[in-house]
Amino acid sequence: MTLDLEAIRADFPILSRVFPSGHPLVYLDNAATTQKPRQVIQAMTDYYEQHNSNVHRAVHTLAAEATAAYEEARITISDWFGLEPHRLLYTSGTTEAINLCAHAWGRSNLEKGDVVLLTEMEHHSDLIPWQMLAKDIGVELRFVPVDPETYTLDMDAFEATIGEAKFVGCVHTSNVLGVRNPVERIIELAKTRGNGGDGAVVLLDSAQAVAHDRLGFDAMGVDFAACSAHKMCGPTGMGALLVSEDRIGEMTHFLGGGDMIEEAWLDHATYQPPPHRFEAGTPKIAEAIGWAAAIDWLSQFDMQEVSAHILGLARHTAAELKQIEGITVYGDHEGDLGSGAVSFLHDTLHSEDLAHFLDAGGFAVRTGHHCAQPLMRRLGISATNRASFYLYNTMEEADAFVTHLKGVIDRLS
Amino acid sequence: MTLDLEAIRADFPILSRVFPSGHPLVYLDNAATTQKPRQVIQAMTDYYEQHNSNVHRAVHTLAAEATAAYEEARITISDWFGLEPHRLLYTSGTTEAINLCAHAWGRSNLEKGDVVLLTEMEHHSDLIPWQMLAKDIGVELRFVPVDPETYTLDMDAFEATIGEAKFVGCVHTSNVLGVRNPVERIIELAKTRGNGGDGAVVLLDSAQAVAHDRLGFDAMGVDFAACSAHKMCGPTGMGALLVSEDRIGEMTHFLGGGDMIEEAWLDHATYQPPPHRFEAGTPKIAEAIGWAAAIDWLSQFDMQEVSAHILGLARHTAAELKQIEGITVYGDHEGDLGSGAVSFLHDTLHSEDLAHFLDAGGFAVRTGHHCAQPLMRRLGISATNRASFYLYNTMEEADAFVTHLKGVIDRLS
Amino acid sequence: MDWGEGNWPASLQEVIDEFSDVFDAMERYEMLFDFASECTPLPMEEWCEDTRVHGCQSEAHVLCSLDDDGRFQMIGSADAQIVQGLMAVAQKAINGLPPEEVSTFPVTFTRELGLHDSLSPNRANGFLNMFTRVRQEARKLAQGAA
Amino acid sequence: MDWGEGNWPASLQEVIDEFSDVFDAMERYEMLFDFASECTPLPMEEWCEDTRVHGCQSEAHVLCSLDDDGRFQMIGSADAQIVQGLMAVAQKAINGLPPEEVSTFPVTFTRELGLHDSLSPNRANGFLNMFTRVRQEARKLAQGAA
Ligand SMILES: Cc1ncc(COP(=O)(O)O)c(C=O)c1O
Ligand SMILES: Cc1ncc(COP(=O)(O)O)c(C=O)c1O
Repeated sequence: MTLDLEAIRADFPILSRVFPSGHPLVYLDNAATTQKPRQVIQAMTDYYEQHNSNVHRAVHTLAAEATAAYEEARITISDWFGLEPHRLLYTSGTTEAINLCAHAWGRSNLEKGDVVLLTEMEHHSDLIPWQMLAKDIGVELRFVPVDPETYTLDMDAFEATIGEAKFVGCVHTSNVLGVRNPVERIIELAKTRGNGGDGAVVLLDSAQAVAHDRLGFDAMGVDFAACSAHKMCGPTGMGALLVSEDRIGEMTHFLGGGDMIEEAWLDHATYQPPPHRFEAGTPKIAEAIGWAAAIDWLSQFDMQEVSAHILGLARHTAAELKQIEGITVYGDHEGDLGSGAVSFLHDTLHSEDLAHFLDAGGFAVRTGHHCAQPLMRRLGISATNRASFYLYNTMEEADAFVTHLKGVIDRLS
Repeated sequence: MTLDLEAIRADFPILSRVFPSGHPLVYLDNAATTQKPRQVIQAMTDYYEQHNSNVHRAVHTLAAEATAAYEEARITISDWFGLEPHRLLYTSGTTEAINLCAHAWGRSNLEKGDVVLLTEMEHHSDLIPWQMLAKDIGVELRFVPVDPETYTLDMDAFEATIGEAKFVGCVHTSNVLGVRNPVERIIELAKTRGNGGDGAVVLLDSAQAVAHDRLGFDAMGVDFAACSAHKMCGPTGMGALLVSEDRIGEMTHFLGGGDMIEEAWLDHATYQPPPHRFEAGTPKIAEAIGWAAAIDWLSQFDMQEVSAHILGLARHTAAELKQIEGITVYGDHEGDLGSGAVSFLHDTLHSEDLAHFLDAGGFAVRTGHHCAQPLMRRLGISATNRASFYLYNTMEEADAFVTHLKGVIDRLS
Repeated sequence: MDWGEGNWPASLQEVIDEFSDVFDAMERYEMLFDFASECTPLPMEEWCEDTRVHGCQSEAHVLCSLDDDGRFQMIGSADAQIVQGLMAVAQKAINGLPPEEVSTFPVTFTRELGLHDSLSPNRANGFLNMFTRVRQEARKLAQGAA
Repeated sequence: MDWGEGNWPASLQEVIDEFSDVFDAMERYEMLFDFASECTPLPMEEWCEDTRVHGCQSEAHVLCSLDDDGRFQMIGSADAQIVQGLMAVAQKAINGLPPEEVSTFPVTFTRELGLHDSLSPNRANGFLNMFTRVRQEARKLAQGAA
């Protein structure tokens, strides 16, 4: 069975958009955010039109409906990722999820001098929270280098340092290079040799991973994973921190307020058990429902097939781009593992100008440092153009993109 | 001009809902969350169907459209509340806004021994973040008592303590009692006599206030105000911290990650100026657009008229309830200031049972401690039933509610 | 025994029959209120953290034990009448059964009272939490007894 | 002078006329690229934090001053050609004007180049930030000169 792209595309209203220039939208900015199928939009509309109410402590019908939908969404999402619902903590996205980890776990389980091992490939969202923690409590940050020739993590350096690390934060799949890191090996090394053999705690920044991978969270043996709904057909303002059985009990608290409280007095309070302890305030109700609808929609597909399709488009595009004189492709797209992101640069045409001319042809690509400036520096550049594919993209789009790009370069460089 | 309730109600799809029992929905749980007009739902749908893209660093058309819509939303919302856009910091709601204040301002501007003056009327969301701050940095919490006879803040106690307070956190309008506190006087006393005459910093928990009041933030001379979109016809997962010109420069940072970064190195980073410094990660794009649509929708009305309508319903209902034997109404609804919330209890019928029978008639009221347990304790109770009105509620609904309530009590008590 | 629809303990079936004679939802609730007073209560002096059911809107307490014949016994009290009424019905349903049977007793019996529309298990959260707790205690008692 | 549509400085009008002869959007951009090379550049040695335009995707630097006659002069460089091309056009538009006039010069002149569809001020964020910065500096220079 192969993906029925026509049927898939028909589910996405935005994909039929045609610009005033007459060019149809070719959306190749999926690593930034994916589009939403009508089923997701409709689920949120239905909620607002029929069931909207604040949740929990529900006595009236609407509140009961909203609570049921909200908590059932948690079950749908946690089933998808392979963990128990109470260990899926809703956040506004990957960034807040990593901050939640740093605050609710990091602050109470790490101390001055503890080594936090990150990589040079991290998105700022998996860097700045740890810089803040370093400043606040004195943990020491170390970094696994990226080899600028192979575009991969220097696993020798990882092995050399892991023994001293108490915590490892690593991007599962790079948003710039499209590479999927050897996360199984990273987890294994961390667990067997980390922290002097006692095992290091591992967080995977899975923002890009969830677009093409169900994770299998508990089976991986990882401690934390952070992700965003908007990168997998879900709404904005939504995401989660996934937490292992071992770690959930070690987490204290983060934001304080309504809904996370069991009982409050003026001078102290007791908190709810997880997940609600970590979800202060009126929750993101419509967003949770929308995310679950996205997962319901994705559930009709075999994710390996989806992943193969996305990777096929990226690999084809990368190969074509390498044929174009003056173009450098960043990242190795030959292997079997990776995502739909293809970063490239032209040697004379500025990335911003190039993006502009691609846009004039209807092609939406992202341009900039992709919130990964340390990686950019390691690669000796300050930005890339990045085309990133998703399950609704077609080979025709990939080819049209390459053709248009060639035309722009011929004309302007 | 009076409000055209028929036209208003026609904008809210959920208000035509009829339950299987044959009873139409009478939604009286507006203090928990308000319903959304179709214009708000449509604005978010349009965004997802036509313009969805990640924002900022926008080169392609969709990204530019999304960025423009997102930042224009900030202008719409900040105009409504009367402050400059860069001082309106998006959060997921009131709760996160108060936590943002406690982290980004509190932690760097308060120190051990500083007095933080709160009130017994606070929602947990304006209590727990300060309890956490007290635990973490040793500020001292004090509380303005509530007079259980008049249901108002003991302003003598406020005056007696304000001189020692460096920070005041106060609920603008109580979600339990419906009372609007004398915030002008509180601000004036804090500014002239707070902190030994140097002036105390004031935060208003405006979650309930925004339903019936535009605030006029800069004109009030207050330092911080926190609010949620979902309490004023906007979407879930959205809110803001409003910050004065004086305080914005004193705020450090809170969550770290993408979008709040100017430039990042492995070991340090520089941050964007406000507002983006305080908004890490992919923003709540659809939510911002939905909130702005809610404000556009509200803009067609004279808010004083709206407020008078809501208060009229509450006052009428409170008066009727007081006539019913066995019913106690909490809060004074005779004055000119207040919101649509009417809390009450029957002396023998348990609040949960009562709510259940109200629900059986289609009447949605909230039941419980309303996340204000210290206030409950002061009132000597553990919960109330709360009917809360909004601009789409009618006098007929209020009367039907009272009639049904009487019937339930006659039958069951 | 495999309890469930069509096969309920006689004492529960009696209650179900009583409810099935009544067509008006409101009247059924009145009946439930009446049942509340038939509940074998847990005296207030014995309320403590251990007996408290968490996740109830209302205050609810239960105490589970085995009688001399090793049969399950639950007593309890709640300040909300609906919960206490359901507790009374639950007593008729499960008290006197072997604890293993209680540990898997279907919560769906509440549906048979015809309160379903307005009282799905999801709605009557308090009762659901109470009954889940009772089943857990039955499991423990069954293991202790085995 | 009240600059705006229908009333542009002669040197700018010349550029506008040149653009208006071309119908193909792509060709207009090629023209803009050509203009980029006509920009009076700010030598790289003089790039510093003070000259840097923030909020540009690309690296962009400008230096504003008054000539001996008190007329405004802006020189600048950007690594993106589109921004540098627009800078060149901006030089034709504002260099030589009294600084007060520059401080209120309408940014809408870019529309007249017929790039509007794909280059609204909102889109060409980099240029907008650059031009806003230039107007601010012109205001300061005007005040200093007054
Ligand atoms: C007075 C008051 N403060 C704070 C909150 C918390 O708002 P949210 O749950 O939207 O964060 C609420 C609403 O529940 C409220 O009524
Ligand atoms: C690898 C990676 N990490 C973290 C993030 C941050 O995700 P969000 O912006 O949704 O919080 C992103 C996406 O921008 C990403 O690609």
